[in-house]
Amino acid sequence: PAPWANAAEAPIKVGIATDLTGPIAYAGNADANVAKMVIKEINAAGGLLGRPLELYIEDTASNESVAVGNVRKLIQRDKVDMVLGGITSSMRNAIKDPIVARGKTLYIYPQLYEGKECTPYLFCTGPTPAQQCDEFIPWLIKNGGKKFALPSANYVWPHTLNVYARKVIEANGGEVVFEEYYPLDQVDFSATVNRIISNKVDVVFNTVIPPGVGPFFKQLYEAGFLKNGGRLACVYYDENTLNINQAAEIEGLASCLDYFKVLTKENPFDAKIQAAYEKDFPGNFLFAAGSAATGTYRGLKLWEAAVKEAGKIDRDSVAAALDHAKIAEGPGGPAEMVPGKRHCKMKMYTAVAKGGNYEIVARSNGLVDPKEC
Amino acid sequence: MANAFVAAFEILSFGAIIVLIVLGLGIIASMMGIFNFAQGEFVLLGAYITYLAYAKGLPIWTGMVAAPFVVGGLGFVLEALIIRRFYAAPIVAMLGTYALGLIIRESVRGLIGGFYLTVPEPIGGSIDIGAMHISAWRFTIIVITLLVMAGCYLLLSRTSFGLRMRATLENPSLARASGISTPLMYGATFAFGSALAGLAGALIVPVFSLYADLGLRFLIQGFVAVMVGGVGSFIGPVAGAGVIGTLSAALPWIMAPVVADVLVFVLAIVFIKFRPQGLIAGKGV
Amino acid sequence: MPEFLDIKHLDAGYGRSQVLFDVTLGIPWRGGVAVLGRNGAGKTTLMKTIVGELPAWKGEVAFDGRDISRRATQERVRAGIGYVPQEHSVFARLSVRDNLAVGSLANKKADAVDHVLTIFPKLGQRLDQPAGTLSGGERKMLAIGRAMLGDPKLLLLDEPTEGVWIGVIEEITERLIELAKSIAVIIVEQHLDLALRVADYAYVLDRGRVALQGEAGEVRGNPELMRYLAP
Amino acid sequence: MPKAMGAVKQAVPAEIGGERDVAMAGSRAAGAVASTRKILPIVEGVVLLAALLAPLLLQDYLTVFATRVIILALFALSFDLVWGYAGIMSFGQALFFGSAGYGVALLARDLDITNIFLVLPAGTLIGLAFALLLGGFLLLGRHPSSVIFVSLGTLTGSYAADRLARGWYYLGGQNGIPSIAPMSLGSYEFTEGPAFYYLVLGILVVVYLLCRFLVRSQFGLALAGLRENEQRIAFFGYKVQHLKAIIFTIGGAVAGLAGSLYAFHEGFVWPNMVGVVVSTQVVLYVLFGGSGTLIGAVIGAVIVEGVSFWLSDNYRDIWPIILGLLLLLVILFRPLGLISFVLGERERVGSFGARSKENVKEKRNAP
Amino acid sequence: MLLEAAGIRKVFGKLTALDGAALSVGENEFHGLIGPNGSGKSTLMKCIAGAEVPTTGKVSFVNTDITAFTPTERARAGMSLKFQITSVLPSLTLYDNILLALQAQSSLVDLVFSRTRGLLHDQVMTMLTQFRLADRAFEAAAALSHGQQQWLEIAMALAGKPKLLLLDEPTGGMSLEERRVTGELLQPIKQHCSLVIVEHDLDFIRDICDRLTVLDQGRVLASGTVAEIQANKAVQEIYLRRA
Ligand SMILES: Nc1ncnc2c1ncn2[C@@H]1O[C@H](COP(=O)(O)OP(=O)(O)OP(=O)(O)O)[C@@H](O)[C@H]1O
Ligand SMILES: Nc1ncnc2c1ncn2[C@@H]1O[C@H](COP(=O)(O)OP(=O)(O)OP(=O)(O)O)[C@@H](O)[C@H]1O
Ligand SMILES: [Mg+2]
Ligand SMILES: [Mg+2]
Repeated sequence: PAPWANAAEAPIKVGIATDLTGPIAYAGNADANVAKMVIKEINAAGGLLGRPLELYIEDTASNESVAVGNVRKLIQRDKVDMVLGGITSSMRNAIKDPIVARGKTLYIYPQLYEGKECTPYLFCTGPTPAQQCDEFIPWLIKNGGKKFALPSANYVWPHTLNVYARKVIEANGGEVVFEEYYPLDQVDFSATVNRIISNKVDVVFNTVIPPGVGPFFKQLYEAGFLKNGGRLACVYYDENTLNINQAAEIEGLASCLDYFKVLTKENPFDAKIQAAYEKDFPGNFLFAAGSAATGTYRGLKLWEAAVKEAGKIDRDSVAAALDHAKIAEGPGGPAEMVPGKRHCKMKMYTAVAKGGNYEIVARSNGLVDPKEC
Repeated sequence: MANAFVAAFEILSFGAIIVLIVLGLGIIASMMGIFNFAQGEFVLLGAYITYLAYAKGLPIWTGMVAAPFVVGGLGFVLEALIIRRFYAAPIVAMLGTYALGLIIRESVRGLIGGFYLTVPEPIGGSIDIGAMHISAWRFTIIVITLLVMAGCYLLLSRTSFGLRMRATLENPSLARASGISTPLMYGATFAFGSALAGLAGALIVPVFSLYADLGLRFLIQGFVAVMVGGVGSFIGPVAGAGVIGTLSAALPWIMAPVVADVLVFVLAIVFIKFRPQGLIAGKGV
Repeated sequence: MPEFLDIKHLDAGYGRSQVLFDVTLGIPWRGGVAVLGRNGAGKTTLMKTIVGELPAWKGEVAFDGRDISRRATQERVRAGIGYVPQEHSVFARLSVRDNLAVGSLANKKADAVDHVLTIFPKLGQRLDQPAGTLSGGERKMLAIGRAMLGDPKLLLLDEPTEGVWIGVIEEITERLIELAKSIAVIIVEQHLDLALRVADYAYVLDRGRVALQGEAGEVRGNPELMRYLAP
Repeated sequence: MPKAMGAVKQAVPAEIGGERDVAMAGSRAAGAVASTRKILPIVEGVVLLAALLAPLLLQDYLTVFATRVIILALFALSFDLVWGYAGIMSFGQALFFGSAGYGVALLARDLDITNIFLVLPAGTLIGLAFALLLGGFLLLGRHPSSVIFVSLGTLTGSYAADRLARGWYYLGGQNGIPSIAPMSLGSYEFTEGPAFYYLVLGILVVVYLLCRFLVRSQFGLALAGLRENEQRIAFFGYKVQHLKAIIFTIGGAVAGLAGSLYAFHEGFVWPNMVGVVVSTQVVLYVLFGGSGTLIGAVIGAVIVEGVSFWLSDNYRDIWPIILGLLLLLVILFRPLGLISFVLGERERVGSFGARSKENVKEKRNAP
Repeated sequence: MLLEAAGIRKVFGKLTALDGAALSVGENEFHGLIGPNGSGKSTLMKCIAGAEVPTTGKVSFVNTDITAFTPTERARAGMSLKFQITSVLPSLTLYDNILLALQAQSSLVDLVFSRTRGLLHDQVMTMLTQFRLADRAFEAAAALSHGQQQWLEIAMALAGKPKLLLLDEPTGGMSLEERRVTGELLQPIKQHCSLVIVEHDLDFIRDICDRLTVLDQGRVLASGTVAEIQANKAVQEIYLRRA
């Protein structure tokens, strides 16, 4: 063990609650891995406030009821100083109360999401609709066309995102041909595909999620959408989701996120963390933006900065410092919290799928504002 | 016109997929009186085996051919080890198969890392008729479904195997007293139902990609289809699956998909209420 | 010389409750044997034990010179034992035709089914009806017909004429008498006359034990008999 | 097992009940030996004692966990009543549990009503009303409904409700309703902890006793007849469908009570709560513990939840697989549930004349 | 007349099981229903008890038209049926089987508060003793042999104190001696109850019945007192037809 400066005091406890099992376990496990990596790194550098960090990981199992029980373990048994985690919005909703209100603990939510989460002591470190749409949609109009279709899974994220996206589309002279919602597990999209083809839609701005998205893109492809010059767009598409379809079926798909693995070619810091991650966790769980891995990294680093600034670990002091915390280096570039908003400014990249890999085709100038709260 | 044709094809193809998935479920439910909650996972296994063949660099169709045999074999073993104990208590059996399904599903999830993985179709691309594009693989699925249906029907109605099977499941002790080896028949029936699920999984994986909840997705739909069609015969569930499948593909053409989704179930349950014996009352095969 | 079916010191029962106590009986190659006794005496239990539906707790059951007490029911049946159970004796949801087809699974004779239909013409009119909807008597006829189709060497009949109309009983009796000339028949029957016309030999069970046995005529005349049959 | 889905084969009613049912029933009850030992009260006593002492022995966070388990036990009780006693397979019990949860969540969110004397009755009523509606539709009518129809009908109801909740914005859609205000009594707020625990335990005990009274009454005998062969007892003059609707509705009310407690205890409701996942879960509890004994349902809920809690702590990646294996083992080797380790079949089915049995003996011995 | 069934037709698919059958039974009358296998006896009984709905025809009981009544309503009006295939409640004890039949008409409140339990206890035990089943009162009904189950069923059918008792082959599987006992057990109910009984054993029928109805191929061949029937040419003919 490292010789801790303040060894007399107990370790600082970090809680991670994420989906280690269940349908999105690949994302949750990646997040847990990132947390392990970051904590190891911080400890190796002497810990925080001279105290070691201790990591407590609990499973949310994509089951809100299990999740609440396990989060209570973190809060009530382990008495962690901060909880980071939750991937889906419904999970965030389920666990935020036990953490923030009943548990009087700080909560960091790392995933890209629909925005509008303005609960005190709850900090979001993933991209918001503004960050994902403001520059992306004009690019789509220029590189795809004006006629948009918004096929969506029927839950809060697509609904809220679409409201924002539609505004941006219309403000930029585009047109939404239709906006339609499907049950989350719908796997047959013949009616939708037909509507897209017969309306000569240029851009499919997709918020259908797995398992539906695979068959949907496939049906679109088979109906000749790509052949006729159509463009797919999907703002949660990262390296994990590339494998859902064969490369040809999603050729030219555009996505807008805070990080893509190709950035490692140009950005030494990204190359460093990507390499460190792959060395520690060579398995299948990728360090990717769509599964909140980058948000987790960013969140933990911002929190580290805040604790350092506050010099103590109680909730109010850390929250006050986290309110304006900054990091100079993170996945995709620097990041900083917007004071008073509990959301995070970051750089955004637009990438296009080519032959099963991404190519960066556009990037933001500097940090993009989340425009929340 | 062209549009209507494409629509009809797409609806039909989804109907065929549901039929394919329900076939095995229906046979086990009708013949053995057990609603097999692990059926979805048998479908998943079929898909997984196909994926394995692909991942190992073998031609995909080898995986598709192997799937029904491997899953059928597994079904046979599971029947002998586990299901056999439950015939007197079908509800407990349901729970048993539920647990079994859970184990298989979570194991596969572990094996594939919880991802969604693509498997290419052996016959890819589309058949183009003028401006219309029809997926070649979906067309293949329709054809295979028809063949399998006909095959099953003949097997059950024309062979003494079918007769033994029906006799066993109807009254096991009397079947034994008629010289039929009931353990073998139970095993064979369950294996047959599982094999069909395996085949279904193998055929649909290129369409839906491989993921751990692939089979689960269709389970409740399958049960409802069996009910609508009528338990107790081979034809019933098949007809029910056809209806449910086409309905759930057709309704989104004329109304909001979210409404269509719930409506299918509501319609189904109201239908069953007023025609409890199902579309086809349990007669004959 | 061992009997065709040789039962020695047989104990059997359900779960923990013993029903048969030390039953010993022998069935010859040919001819009828009647098993009599009041309600609950253990007649059905005996039949079930012979055919293997219930395990023998103790004792031995030898058929055709081989010990079969560990064999599965279907093997015993294939070895040549036919059985008409007292209850649930038809496949209720299968058609009459299919019921007969099950009976003749192992039978090579092409006209066997026709033969049964001439014995029970009533069944011929009901071929496509699910057997569960047959009337009580028709069901019995079907059960007997089905068992006969198996071409057994030993036929066990548990109350074959219960619910059968007297007109048909006569017919059945004659067939059984005829049958007993070529194979072994064990009959459990409440119509004493019928039973003793078919059987050359009779056993009377009382509370799971053999209380009385002997040539048919002898048993008939035994003053004890009525006591064992009264409730 | 109570009469299960043997009725699948009901296409041909070979007189009442179908031949096959009877055949099965025969083998089922075979070997039932009249055992007069009275284990059940002992088990009940032990469980109650353990429950009373739990908060004193457990760490705080475990008390909170235990509270939740007790609420789920209450929920399990509702299912056991319907399935274990009346043989009605309600595969959609979560519908009543969850809709009550949603109901009280809306009361709290939109009307600021959190008073315990308002919300708990309201939740109970919601559960009752939904059960009455669904039960009325599924159970009443010209044709007696088959076990399969009822099980799939309830399953579908629950599935559709789940879908509806996910799609309906007012209910929070997929995200559910978070941050429900705590239940209150005057100015006192029931937040999670020992007070909430004892409140819930008290409610469980009361409901348990009421159920116990009910199932041991002559009404309980009618229920037993129902689950054995409902067509048969119709010929005695029982209004079979009414009986079923009544017990189904009572079950719904209990589930509703549990659901409203759950909503306040967890502080949020979400679509799963009305859906198939939770519906299946409650079936698991009851079969695991042993259906047809009220205490079995309670034990099942405690053990399934407890074991999952422990497993997810210790075998983080593979706990669902282990849980599945455990379930399978129990179902394989104890198809009548864990309770059958201590309880004989005869005592489980019980005898409604048992009390009089002593009388018989006395009379015999008297002169 | 207590029971009047007239013009009962019952068609199953192509088969006409009953073709205008009729049956009338007076107060305190024991009525035998006989006929060859498949002549429609059980079907007629079921139509009367409500287990089958006649295609056409009318059933009236105590001067009310009950054609549209459910089995429950018929039972409540005072009818009780023993099926040809025994159907006792297998995992309940004999005691509970009988109690269940006895308490069927108690009100819901009585049931919930078990108000009739004490009252009915003696009746249960009396019935069990009468049918020689008392020593097995607390065993599961499944453990009875076939003949014993027949008795239990008769006891259950009798338990509800019906005005009309319908017995479909109650003595199947009973020995001569046992039949006699059954007959004796039935005699005393004549004071308060009418009986329709289906039997193939003519001696038994002759001994206990006042009147007989003979069915053949779904039609009434003859109906009258035992003596009349015995003298009837047509009846003699069908009994000779196959014998
Ligand atoms: N499933 C069972 N479990 C326990 N005991 C049983 C079971 N079946 C029968 N018995 C008991 O075994 C004894 C013999 O029954 P069995 O059926 O062999 O009688 P039986 O001679 O065939 O009578 P019957 O003439 O009434 O058919 C009876 O006392 C009966 O109660
Ligand atoms: N559900 C049904 N479907 C078709 N046919 C039926 C049905 N029920 C009865 N039958 C037929 O109707 C006829 C009359 O049957 P029923 O049971 O009334 O005869 P029964 O007089 O009671 O004869 P048994 O003395 O043999 O019991 C029989 O030929 C039978 O096959
Ligand atoms: Mg017998
Ligand atoms: Mg009859």
